[in-house]
Amino acid sequence: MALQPFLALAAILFGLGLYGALTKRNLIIVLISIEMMLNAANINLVAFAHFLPKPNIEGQVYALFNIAIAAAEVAVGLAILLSFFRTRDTSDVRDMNSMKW
Amino acid sequence: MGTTMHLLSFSDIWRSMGPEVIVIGGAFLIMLIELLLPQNKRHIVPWLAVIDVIIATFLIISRFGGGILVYSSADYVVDGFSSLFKILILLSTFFVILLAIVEQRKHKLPYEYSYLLLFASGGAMIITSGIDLVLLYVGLELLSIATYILVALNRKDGRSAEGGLKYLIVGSIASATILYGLSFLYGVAGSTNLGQIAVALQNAWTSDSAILFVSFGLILAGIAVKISVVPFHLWTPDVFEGAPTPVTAYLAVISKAAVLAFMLRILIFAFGQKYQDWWLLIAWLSVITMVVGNFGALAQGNVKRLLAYSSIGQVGYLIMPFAAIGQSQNVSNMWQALSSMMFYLFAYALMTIGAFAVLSKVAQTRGSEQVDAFAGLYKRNPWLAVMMTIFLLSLAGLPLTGGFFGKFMIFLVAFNAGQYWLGVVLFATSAVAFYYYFGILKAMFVLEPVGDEEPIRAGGLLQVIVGLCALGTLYLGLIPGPFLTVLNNVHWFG
Amino acid sequence: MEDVLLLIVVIPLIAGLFVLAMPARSHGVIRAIGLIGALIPACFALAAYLAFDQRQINLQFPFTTTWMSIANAYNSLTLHINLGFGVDGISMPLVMLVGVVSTLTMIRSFKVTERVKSHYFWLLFLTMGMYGVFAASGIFTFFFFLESTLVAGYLLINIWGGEKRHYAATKFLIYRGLASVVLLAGLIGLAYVYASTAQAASNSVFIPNAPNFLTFSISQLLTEAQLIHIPAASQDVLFLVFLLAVLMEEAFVPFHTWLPDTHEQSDTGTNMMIGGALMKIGLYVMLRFAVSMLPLGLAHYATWLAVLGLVSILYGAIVAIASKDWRRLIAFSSISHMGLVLLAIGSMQEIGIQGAVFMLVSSGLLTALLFFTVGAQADRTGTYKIENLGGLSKSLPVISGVMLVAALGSVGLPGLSGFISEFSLFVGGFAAFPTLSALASLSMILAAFYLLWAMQRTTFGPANQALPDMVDADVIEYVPMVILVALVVLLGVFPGVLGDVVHGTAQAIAARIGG
Amino acid sequence: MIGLTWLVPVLPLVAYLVLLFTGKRMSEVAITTISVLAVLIGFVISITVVSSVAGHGPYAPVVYNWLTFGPTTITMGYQVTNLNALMLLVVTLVSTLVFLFSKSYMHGDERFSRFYQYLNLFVFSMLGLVITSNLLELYIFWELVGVCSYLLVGFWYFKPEAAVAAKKAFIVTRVGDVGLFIGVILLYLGTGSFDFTTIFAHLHHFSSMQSALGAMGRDAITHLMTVQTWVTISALLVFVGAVGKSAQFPLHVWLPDAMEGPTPVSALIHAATMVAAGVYLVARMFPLFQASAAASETVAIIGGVTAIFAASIGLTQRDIKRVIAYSTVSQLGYMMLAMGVGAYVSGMFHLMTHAFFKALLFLAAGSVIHAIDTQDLFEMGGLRKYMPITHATFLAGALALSGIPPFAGFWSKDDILTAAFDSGHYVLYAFGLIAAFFTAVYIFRVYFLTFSGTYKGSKHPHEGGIAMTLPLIVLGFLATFAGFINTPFAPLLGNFLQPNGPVGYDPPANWGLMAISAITGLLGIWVAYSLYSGGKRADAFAKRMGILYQLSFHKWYIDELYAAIIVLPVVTIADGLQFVDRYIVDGAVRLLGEVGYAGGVSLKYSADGQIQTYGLISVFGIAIVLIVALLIGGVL
Amino acid sequence: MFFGLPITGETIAFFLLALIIIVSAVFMLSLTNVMHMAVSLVGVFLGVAGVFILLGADFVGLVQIMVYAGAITILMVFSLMLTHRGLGEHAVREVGAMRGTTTFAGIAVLVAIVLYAIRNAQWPGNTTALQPFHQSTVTLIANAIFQQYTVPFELVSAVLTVALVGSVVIARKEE
Repeated sequence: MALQPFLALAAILFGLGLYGALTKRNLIIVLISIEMMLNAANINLVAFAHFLPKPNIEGQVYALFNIAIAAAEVAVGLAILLSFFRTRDTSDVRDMNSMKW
Repeated sequence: MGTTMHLLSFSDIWRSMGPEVIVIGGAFLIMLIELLLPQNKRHIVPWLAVIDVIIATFLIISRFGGGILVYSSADYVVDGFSSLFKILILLSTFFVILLAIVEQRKHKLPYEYSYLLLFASGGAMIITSGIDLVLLYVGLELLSIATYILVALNRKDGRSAEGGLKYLIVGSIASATILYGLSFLYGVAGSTNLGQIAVALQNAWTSDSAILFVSFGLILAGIAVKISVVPFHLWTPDVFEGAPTPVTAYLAVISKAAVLAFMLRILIFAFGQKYQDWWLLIAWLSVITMVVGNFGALAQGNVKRLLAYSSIGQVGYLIMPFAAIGQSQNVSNMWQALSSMMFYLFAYALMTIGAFAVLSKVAQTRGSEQVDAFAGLYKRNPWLAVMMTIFLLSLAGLPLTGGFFGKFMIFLVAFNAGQYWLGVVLFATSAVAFYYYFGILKAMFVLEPVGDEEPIRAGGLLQVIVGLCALGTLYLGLIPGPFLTVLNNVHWFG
Repeated sequence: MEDVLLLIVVIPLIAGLFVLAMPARSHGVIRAIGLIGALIPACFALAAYLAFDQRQINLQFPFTTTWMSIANAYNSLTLHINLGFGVDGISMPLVMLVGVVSTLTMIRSFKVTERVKSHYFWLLFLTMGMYGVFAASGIFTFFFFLESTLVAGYLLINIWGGEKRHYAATKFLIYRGLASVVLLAGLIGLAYVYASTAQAASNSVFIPNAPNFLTFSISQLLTEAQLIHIPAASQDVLFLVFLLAVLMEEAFVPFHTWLPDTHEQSDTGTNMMIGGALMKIGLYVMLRFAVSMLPLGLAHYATWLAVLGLVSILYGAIVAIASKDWRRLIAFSSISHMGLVLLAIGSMQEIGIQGAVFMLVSSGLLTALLFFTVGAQADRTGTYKIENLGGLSKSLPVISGVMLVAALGSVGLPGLSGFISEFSLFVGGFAAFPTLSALASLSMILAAFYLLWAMQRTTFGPANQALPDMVDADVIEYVPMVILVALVVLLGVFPGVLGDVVHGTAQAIAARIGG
Repeated sequence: MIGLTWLVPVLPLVAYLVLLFTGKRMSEVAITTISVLAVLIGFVISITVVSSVAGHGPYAPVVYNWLTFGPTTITMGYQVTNLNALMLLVVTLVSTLVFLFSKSYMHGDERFSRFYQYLNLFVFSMLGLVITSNLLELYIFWELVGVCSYLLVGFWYFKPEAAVAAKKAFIVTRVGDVGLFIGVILLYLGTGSFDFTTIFAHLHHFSSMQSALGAMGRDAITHLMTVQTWVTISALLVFVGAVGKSAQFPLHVWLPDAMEGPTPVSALIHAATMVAAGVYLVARMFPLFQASAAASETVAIIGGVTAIFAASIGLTQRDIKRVIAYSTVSQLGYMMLAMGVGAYVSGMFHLMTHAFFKALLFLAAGSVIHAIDTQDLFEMGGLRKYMPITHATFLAGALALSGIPPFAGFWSKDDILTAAFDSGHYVLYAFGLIAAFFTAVYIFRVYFLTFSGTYKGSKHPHEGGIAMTLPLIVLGFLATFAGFINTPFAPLLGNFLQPNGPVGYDPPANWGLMAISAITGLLGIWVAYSLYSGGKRADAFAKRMGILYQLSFHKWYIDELYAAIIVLPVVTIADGLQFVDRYIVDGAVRLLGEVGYAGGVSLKYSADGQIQTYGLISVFGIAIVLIVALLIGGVL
Repeated sequence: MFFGLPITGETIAFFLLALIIIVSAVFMLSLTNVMHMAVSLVGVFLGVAGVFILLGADFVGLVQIMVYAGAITILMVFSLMLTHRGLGEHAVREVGAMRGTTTFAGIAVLVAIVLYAIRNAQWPGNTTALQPFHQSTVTLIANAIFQQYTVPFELVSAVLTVALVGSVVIARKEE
């Protein structure tokens, strides 16, 4: 098994996540898509941890930290979303347009 | 690594990250106090935060100039620049909390902002000293997450939540991008320690240059989003408009300062080997940022959005030294570039916070953030008008102010690096900026007040904030000597 | 005597702060402080003028103190920035001019009744700025004062101006702002190029004050300009930069459109300050930096300078004919006159340079006088439109008479200061560009045409029935008129009082540019 | 007394200053006394100066340093030469008389003192012009007299015609002045000096001018120039100045209009002194013109053409002052003709006699106008019996002008004609002769229309007071007898003006030519008599002349021509350029501003509030950054 | 050989997991029914966990399953339900084709560049061992966290606290 397939997978996942974040209309799905991007980065880190000439655990630890932070981020995101939903009664990205120009 | 690992002693922790401990630990403590205090006593909470900031600041200042301390086991370094960044961060936090106290008297922000600000600043301080990817990233996220919340903190204003959400989405994507870029860095170097990465990269450039360039690009792009470099800037005005004014000031100053420190560490330290190749890329980013920022502000009627665009323009100035470093002939140029950026950052912090402080007062009494709200301010409150004039002139880069001298130094950097055109663009765009800064000036001095002519009564605290900021702005413009001496003597690890 | 320049610059500022401390309603006190704040520096300036050593060509009355030091500014050398003042034969007359114009403006502004406090503050601030610009002996000091004039000018136009004052003020701001930016680029570029040349040459040439090769001191740069020659290519580029800045700053065609608008919208005091002193900065920059320090650049672009000058001369003169507003007419007239200076500078002759200073001073005085009288009549008639006036000699004999003196002075009548200025400039011009100068001399006819035609329609002829009853000049108005007329006549009859001061420096510059 | 020469111009200046500060409160008598005394003392000094000079020859200049001017120093000062002394005498004499005359003429005018101020200032300037020692100083006074002329022509500024005429006088002479201005500069550049003596000395050593010419090498024109052409050009430019001031064709148009000024002004400035300054200038610069045959020839031709051209217009004008004004132009043409053909003494001689008889004619006309308040010839008539003194003196002046022996004009004019003929300028001689004929016709036309026949006006005419008649009498005397100072039998003036041997061309007496010119004058008088003394014949004659009459009456349409080819285009161009300035130059500026602002607006609206749009743009940004990064790295 | 890789158990496992991840991700992005989205989301997260385990990071994989596939997914679904009237209905209006294509193109360029760079890099040779570490990853991770990464670890607690407090402050109802 080689490193590249994992990196390629991560790249594709990153792209998909980005695509979701930029096209999905539901704010929650947008947040999930961002999580996918983070997952892609984690795949990278873990894969590197595995395939480095001197395998080291740092990548895995890094990934763990990321998971924790991502969870926090999601929590905050959902909280703000709820607050937003409460005032606007919508969770459509496109309705976040009261401030422009 | 791993074999020579040893635990940090508490004294090491105190010596290396004492201020951070005070700030973050203080935040925890204040959080607890806030929970325990009865509702009617909670107004002292922000003052506790202020005290905390002051203590931390004094600690840094007392240790200032102590040379470079490197804690390899903690991947932590205390050098002159990180200390200056921390002073800047704490100073700005100090003003922002005070401004929030003023603002709160009208808006009833939840008191949680005080320790959220401390957490954010703690994260920012970590960024300035960390030399480990994990540490840097966690610090960055602490800062980011805290600011997402802060932006959305004003629950009575729907725009606040919207701004918070926008900031969160953009910020998370940027974080993910940075992280993705960092992961490649780790993959190539095999370590998360910047020092080791720098060493490893020296050999890796020949074999893995493509992936390193990609990594560099991704990190740069992510950073660019966070400090709103064009074309990654579009979120800025919206979020600035939505956020409570103190938080806007915080975003404009501290977030950007911390991310600039991040940029300094990662891009110059880790990628330093090839940095000379990048300067043109950064130069162009700087140029379009200056141009777009300043032209974008031309047509703005909302002062907050105007200041947002203006801050975009200022970022263009701030990253210009990065470009100039790439062309530096010798190491002295790099010192010059760093000190000029540092100088401008201080000036920028003071004038921006000051301007937002005045704006918050004006917007409060007038119920509008439009330029028209400033009409006749000189008649309604000459003090505020004069102070605002100082900030605006400084932002516009007129002499006697820190803004001018900072730009001037950046200008010298560009010239010294032989990049005259960069310097010319810098001042040419600031000449364009005259139009909108002087538009506010005109409103204040020339136009008659619209509606009521009642004098605006600024509270003592606001006057203190504004006065101190103005004093600092003038000090940096009139007597920059002492601060320049400090800058000349600081050293940077890397 | 060493600190006299510092005092000259600082006193208006102090007076301005005093004004700010006064209650807004005590107009009398404010006016008195304003007048004193302008008069004392003017007296100092006069003292300096009288004490000026004509044989010495270095900057005199030097005052220098290190303001700040920037490490590693040039390679690893430290740049010392000074707060410095000093004058030579070019700047001394201009400092004196600022003294005269500012004092008289203060008197004229007794007429201002709206927002008196701010008005005096900004006038004093502008006065400080203009003193500083002309007296500065350091690039940084110079630039700092230059920008301060920008703010003061902007607000003076914007608050006390006419109907379209916002537009005019913005135009003023953007044009002069851009000009100062370009200028700054030129100034710093100059310093850097001199630094690198000085460093390269320091092995073979003794350079005083080495090894601080990067210097912002004007006197040091002037010294170096005599010792070393920066490469011709750099000179050309820098000269172009300065030229661009000067074209905008001094409102040369085609960058001139802000000046008529500015003058048309400003009130009389502001016009006196702008037309009388502020509008001399651009050409002062030209003489001080571009000409003195970039001789090869000047030589390379001399013909262009002359052509640009000619264009401004003729364009300004012709458009002035069609001007319907007195203030626009004066603005175009001054564009035309300044074009002549450019032409003469292009000639690279000593006489041309001497004439340039003469013209700056003379045109300052005459423009101030013209604006004053035009303003005085407009105070009474309520209009600046030439077509609405007529026969003012009947009701306003004194003002009309002085107006005529000013107009004739602008036309270049001998016995008034304009003549010797024009004459020197033309001698310089003809020495190098006979054809262009011959074309330029058409402006003498055109100037007579537009000014006297305007006079004919304003003060001559039957009185316009629509005009209100008017009272001639009052005591306060006599003072500026008498002083300005006296000075104009003095310079016209005894040009030596100015020429002796200018001569040595002009000679030194001419020696540098090989004229 | 020669040491006091400087007082001559200074006294009127003092008088001017005194009147300037105290004139408003003074009585008319006091004002007149001061003024007349100022010039009268000057006159007395002048007499002594003339006598000194006659014995001593020219004195060295007395100069003071005025201004360090490049490598040289400009000096100011005065110099007494024979020519200057003569001019001093003429100017002070005429001034004294005109000052005296003005007392009555301007009596009651509310700006009486202002009038005398201006006059004094003028006399100062004129005398300064006369005795100056260098060319620049001459130019300075040259302009000053122009300004005084402007002020005095526009003295009655509330009359629109006066206002226009004053401006026109200034601007038209300004055209000439600019020529002189450039001429002065060219001479300075060539010789390095403004002093007459130095300049003239250099004209004989071209080498220094050659090097100056070399220094001007940057201009294409100078490549084509030799020193000779330079001298010629300088001389021509100086002459252009003279053309403007002396109202020579084609710059003559201002002088007739200048008659809008008070009549004493016309007499002093626009007949006797200032307009003669052009001639004086040519005389003063005579060596320069001698150095260039082409320039001299031009002077002669212009002079000759002007003489006949102006005379032809004078034939038909209805305004008494205008007729005399055209006569002045014509006579100045004679003087120029003299200078052009080299007849230095003749020109100056005619200048002097002309000053007397033309001042006389103007003052007499002024006396008439003062008496009957009209200037229209056809409203006068029969004044002989009301105003005997005026009539007699006018007749003397008219005879002098017509060149009837032995009146002053005969001798001087005949000298000129002789010189023209002798020097081979036959065409110009013919011009001069025809002009002489015209002269006699128009002046006697005036004479007959004014003094003969019956009075047509309503106001009762009478002589003015002694202040008016005394000057007339003195001038009448001079007009009659002044010619005898330079008759072929006793060329006193010629000797006086040429103490160091002959200057220019002094023709021998030619009895035949004298007879011809005398006969021509008489013929002219006869024609005038037959046409105008008896009523209707003039009209019939005018009809018969048809187009010629129209041309003459409309002054050959020169004013209209100028209006059409100079004034109108200039004003049109100015309007056009004003439009260009406002809408194209400034329009471009505003457009640029608008474009910038529009850029701001478009940037403003690019932030559409949609976070995903921002993200998309950022994605492209990232892609670009990556591509650039890879390109920089040389990977792509 | 499969894409230049020797066909081994690992390879097969990898491609299966990759297939699951990508297909789930695509489904999640293209489906409109919220419940289906949730299911595919779990697919993605589980797939990623599988990859982690395949890479010898069993602990990380476990955490991934618990945090992502468990906690976060549930949080998401709850939020979806909170912000929607019913579960079955169509979530929201979807993006326009134009915007979708542009976005896709931009991202495609991005990903293509990254893939190109990945392909061109000289990565270290194959590691045959499934588990390259000689100790349990948990031990290693624990050591790392408590020695090398103490500071970040402490900081994460701050991050979580901030998130907790912040979420509460923002999401609680107005008092």
